[in-house]
Amino acid sequence: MSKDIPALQVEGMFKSFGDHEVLKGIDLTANTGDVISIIGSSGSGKSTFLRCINLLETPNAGAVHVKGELIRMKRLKDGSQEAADKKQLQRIRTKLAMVFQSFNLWSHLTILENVIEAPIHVLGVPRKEAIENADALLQKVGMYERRDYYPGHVSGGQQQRAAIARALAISPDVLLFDEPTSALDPELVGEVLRVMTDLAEEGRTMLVVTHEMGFARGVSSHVMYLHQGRVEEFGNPTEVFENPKSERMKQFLQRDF
Amino acid sequence: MSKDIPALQVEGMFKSFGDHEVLKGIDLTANTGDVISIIGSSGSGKSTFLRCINLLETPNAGAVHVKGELIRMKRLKDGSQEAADKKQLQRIRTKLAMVFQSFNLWSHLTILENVIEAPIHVLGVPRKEAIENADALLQKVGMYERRDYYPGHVSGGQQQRAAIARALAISPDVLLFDEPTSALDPELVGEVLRVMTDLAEEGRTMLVVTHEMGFARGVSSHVMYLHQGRVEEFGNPTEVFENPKSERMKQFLQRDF
Amino acid sequence: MFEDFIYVLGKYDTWLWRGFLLTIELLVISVTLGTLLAIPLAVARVSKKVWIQALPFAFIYVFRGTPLIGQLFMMYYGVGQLIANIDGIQDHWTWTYLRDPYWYCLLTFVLNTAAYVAEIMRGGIQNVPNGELEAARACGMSPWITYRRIIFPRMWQMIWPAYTNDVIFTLKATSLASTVTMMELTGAARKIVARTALPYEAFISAGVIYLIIVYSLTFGFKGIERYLRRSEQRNEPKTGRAKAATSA
Amino acid sequence: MLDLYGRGWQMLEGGLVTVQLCLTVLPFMIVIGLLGASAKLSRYRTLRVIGESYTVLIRGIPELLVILLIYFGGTIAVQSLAEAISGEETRVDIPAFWSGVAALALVQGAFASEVFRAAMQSIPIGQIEAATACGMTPMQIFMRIKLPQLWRFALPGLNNLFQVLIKDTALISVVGVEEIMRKAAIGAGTEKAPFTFYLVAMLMFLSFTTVSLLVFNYLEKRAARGVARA
Amino acid sequence: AWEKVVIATEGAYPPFNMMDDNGNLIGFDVDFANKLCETAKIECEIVAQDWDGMIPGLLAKKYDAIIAQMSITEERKRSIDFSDYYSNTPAVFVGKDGMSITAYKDGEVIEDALDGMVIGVQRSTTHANFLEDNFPGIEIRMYGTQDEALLDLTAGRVDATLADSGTLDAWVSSEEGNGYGFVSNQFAPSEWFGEGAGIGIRKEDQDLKEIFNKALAEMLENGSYEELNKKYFPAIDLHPN
Ligand SMILES: Nc1ncnc2c1ncn2[C@@H]1O[C@H](COP(=O)(O)OP(=O)(O)OP(=O)(O)O)[C@@H](O)[C@H]1O
Ligand SMILES: Nc1ncnc2c1ncn2[C@@H]1O[C@H](COP(=O)(O)OP(=O)(O)OP(=O)(O)O)[C@@H](O)[C@H]1O
Ligand SMILES: [Mg+2]
Ligand SMILES: [Mg+2]
Repeated sequence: MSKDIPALQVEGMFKSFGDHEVLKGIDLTANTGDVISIIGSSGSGKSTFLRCINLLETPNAGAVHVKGELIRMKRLKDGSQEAADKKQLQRIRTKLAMVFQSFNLWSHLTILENVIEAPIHVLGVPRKEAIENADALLQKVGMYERRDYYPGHVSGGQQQRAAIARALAISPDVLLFDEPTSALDPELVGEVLRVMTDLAEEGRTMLVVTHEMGFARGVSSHVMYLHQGRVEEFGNPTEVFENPKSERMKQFLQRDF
Repeated sequence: MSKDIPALQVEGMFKSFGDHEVLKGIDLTANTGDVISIIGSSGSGKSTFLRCINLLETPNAGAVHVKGELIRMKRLKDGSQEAADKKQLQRIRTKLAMVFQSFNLWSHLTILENVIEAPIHVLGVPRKEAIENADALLQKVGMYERRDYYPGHVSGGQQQRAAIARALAISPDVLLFDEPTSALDPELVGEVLRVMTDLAEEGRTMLVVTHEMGFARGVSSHVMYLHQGRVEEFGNPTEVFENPKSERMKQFLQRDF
Repeated sequence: MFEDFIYVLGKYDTWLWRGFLLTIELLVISVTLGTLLAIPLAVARVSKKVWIQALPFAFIYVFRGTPLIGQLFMMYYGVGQLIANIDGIQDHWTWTYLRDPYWYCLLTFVLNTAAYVAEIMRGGIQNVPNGELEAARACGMSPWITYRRIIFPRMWQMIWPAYTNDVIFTLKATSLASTVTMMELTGAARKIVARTALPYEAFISAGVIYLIIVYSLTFGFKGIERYLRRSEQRNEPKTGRAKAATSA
Repeated sequence: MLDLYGRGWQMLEGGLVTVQLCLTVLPFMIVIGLLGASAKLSRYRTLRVIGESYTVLIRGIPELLVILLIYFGGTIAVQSLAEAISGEETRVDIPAFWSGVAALALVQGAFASEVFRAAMQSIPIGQIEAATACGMTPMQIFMRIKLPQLWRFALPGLNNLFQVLIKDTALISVVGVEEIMRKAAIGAGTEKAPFTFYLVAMLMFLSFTTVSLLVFNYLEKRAARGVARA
Repeated sequence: AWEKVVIATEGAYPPFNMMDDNGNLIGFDVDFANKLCETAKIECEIVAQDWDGMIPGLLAKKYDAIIAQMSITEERKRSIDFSDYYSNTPAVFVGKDGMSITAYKDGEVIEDALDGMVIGVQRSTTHANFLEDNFPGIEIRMYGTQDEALLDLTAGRVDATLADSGTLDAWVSSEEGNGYGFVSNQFAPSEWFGEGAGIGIRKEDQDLKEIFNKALAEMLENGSYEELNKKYFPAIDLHPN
């Protein structure tokens, strides 16, 4: 894998909601195979950062490159930004799969149908091939037996594993996780973390917003600590956790664990 | 006050819901001024007992005397009972005021209107007199300032105090309380218990279903422990709490506190 | 009285039958076309852009705020008369259609149904959980695919009971066609009454037929509702698909 | 055109009749609705069956058909009833207006009974028990506790029904009551200007439904005042 | 027993019965009814009633008699009774000048005479029955009143209308009927059109029938009927024997 073209590169990202400036210039480079944990206290802008990467929120300024390709933006008359090319955006979004805190499985489709939905209708994969691929993924996350259940009929942990399979099904270059375990009962967290650890070991490029310090410390290649919309610390987990440079990071680590 | 005519006398009360026998023959005599706490684990029939006294539930068998007057019952063809004389029942109910767990204030009336409703429309007290009396009662429970608020606009503890004023407004011989504090936040419990303690000290006759062992122990003149529809212990609080005769009562006291 | 029933049903059964067929025809066409028209209306109605939602809003407001019988008269006598007054129109080949009350009736029912259904659909669309929409966007679905694959199926699931009511409303509304010379079920009954002076017999016969239609519809639609809501029911899933998929 | 060929007043008169119809039907609709709801919630099976059949029947049959049935058949029914009671020949003339009122009240009453039934079931059972426990009679409980609260729960449903009622009055034109629709038809026929007259009629209806919507929204807000947190 | 009789007419079938600008009932039927009552020495009140509800209204005792050009037919006799006929005008088609229809000739119905045409007719009249029973294939539009049918005739939405010659004659010669005329022969087979128009009454009121029949005979006798006939229809004999 060439380290020359980063899987994901974010430059100078700013985002405000009304007067409230949430992201104040964030840069990040994720090379292929990197697993970057994003930590920070509530309201520090972690979710917003992730959602600005695939443009679920439109950043006020900043550039996002996926595999070297810039998401083209245009500036509107009222000063806000917008994706310049909807087609390009949709294509790039298939390279940036997202796993949500609340799973957001489509409740009218079975687990299997959830997984094959985007491959068939967005990527145009033939149905048969999509199902084969989906079965393999469901096997991997341990949901094969439940493939014909509706999301409403399985547990939260199982829903989240299905959501991960759904994200993987479009063969994304980067996986974005937004607190994938925090809507789960403590006993269900383990099964999802296990799947994520497997993915990390496979060499997937991942950005993970998480409160699970165990995961951040043990699995990720880098840790990014956000505070009030700025990157306060960035580095490998051992460094960051054992020798935090910033005063705030120290407090954060003390407070929560 | 003559001890000869008990304020309330219950004899041999039975009650089943379908196959499920909830009360299995309960006797109780409450003399004027008695404060009887009824305790017992959930499902033991405490609420049912209270509700059978003023016939919110119709007992299958048993007699209730209020101030020596028997509530006349008649047996229907299908074997169930019914009050024989609706007028008598309504009259006696005004002597047995009830305070509910969930307050049950009438939400379309202000606090003051709630308190004067029954005196005016059931007892036929002139409006002016009813209001004077109500003001005094609201003063006593500390709700005078809130008399023109609607129930939806005051806190739970305040609602319960208003409900107590409403119960007192019909000058009942006996007050029935069904877990009056258990729908309240811990911080609000105190204010209601204080009002109840005042009433006990005034010499009111009260039956109180409660989980507040502090109240049962400190305030009541007798404690009745119900278990599976039977009276397992009855006596003065010191005896009952310090030297429970029944094995189950011992377990009950251990389990909960 | 009983004799009179037999008389009415025996002599005028074909009138009632033809009325029944016309009622069903009006119902099916109105509901089908009305629903198709409602879809773009509802989509426009949920738009964030004021100028896109203004027109559908006005359309829905007017059609829901005025009586159907008035809409019908307006269309048949009002618009119809305006068209009839166009020079030379009566010699044009389209005149065969333009003079026929059937089309005015149908158009009115379609527009009316569209307005009511669009309003129901608006509610359904707005109730699709936002998370599911974000999930669709996040995996690169275009708005069109999102509507087709996610929003509409979910919407149908949610609006079906209200939609059923509306179909029955439309069925009952078709009875107004009799006021502009169309002899559907109510029209047939009115004709029988005028001819025989037996109002109970004729109207009750028609009423019973309406009840039969309504309850067949309700029954059928309940079945579809169960199917639509299969993902919410608390029972084990069918295994049919599982087999099909493994053997593939 | 503004004075509608001199028939502007006629249209206004029609508007007045429409308003009269609505306001006359309203109390009947409410009473029938309350009775229907009480029947449906009754302890007695017979009453429940009657209540249910009534709504089921009325809701499955087109309003127009009910109106025609009452208009054509109702007089005969009332006539025979009157004769049966008095035992001699009597003439009971039901004017079209009143048979219209009867038909609409019967139809809307069926829908109202659904609204009221749901509303009655929404009143917290505890409040009823509290009233029972302080010795109120069932009648007092109904009048003093249930009824005043019923409005709050029933208003949104009644709002809907009243909209429908306004529109349904137009159907009464079919039996010759001179409300807006009928006046417009007469105007349209005599002046040969159907488009103008029907357009005016529709605008009048639209303004009525709009006003009723505003009034009911206001009432709903008011009714909720004791409940919502300040 | 009959001191006061309430009589219904339609008020939308000129010149037999119609409304003047103030909403008063006028026309041949109205004058006839008044004269009849005068002759019979009973008090009368005349009310307007939609055609559709004419017979049900009589049965419901909203009024006691119908004088509205209602034909005496077997089917109507199932529910009500009639006096002797008091007028009899044949049926005729009216359409654009220059058109020609032969639907009934020499006691025979010409079945294909109306093919491809749209005919307007007043709902639940003998004319409607005639069309429905004999021309099942054609398009018949049924209107609540004859006025409406004529309106749609001038709007070109129907090709012709069938009604009795009395009312159509009046319309054709009015300003509105400009460019339209009788386009067929006049015909009145009693199988469909009965024995002419009679006064409708309830079956049980045979005494009233007697009174009317006697008064009618007297009017025919003393010339007051003819006077009325001349006033409204100088060219037509309403009561051919
Ligand atoms: N759509 C929005 N409109 C307005 N403000 C918003 C919006 N979304 C987020 N914010 C604000 O932006 C700030 C950052 O939110 P964000 O969700 O990114 O925080 P977070 O780091 O993910 O916190 P948490 O750990 O609680 O999820 C918060 O103050 C939040 O209130
Ligand atoms: N209306 C009813 N129908 C059927 N069963 C009932 C009814 N009311 C109470 N029960 C049953 O009777 C039993 C006693 O209920 P009751 O409410 O008297 O218990 P309790 O001692 O008040 O309990 P808790 O402390 O939970 O309030 C329970 O098993 C309950 O399920
Ligand atoms: Mg977040
Ligand atoms: Mg209890």
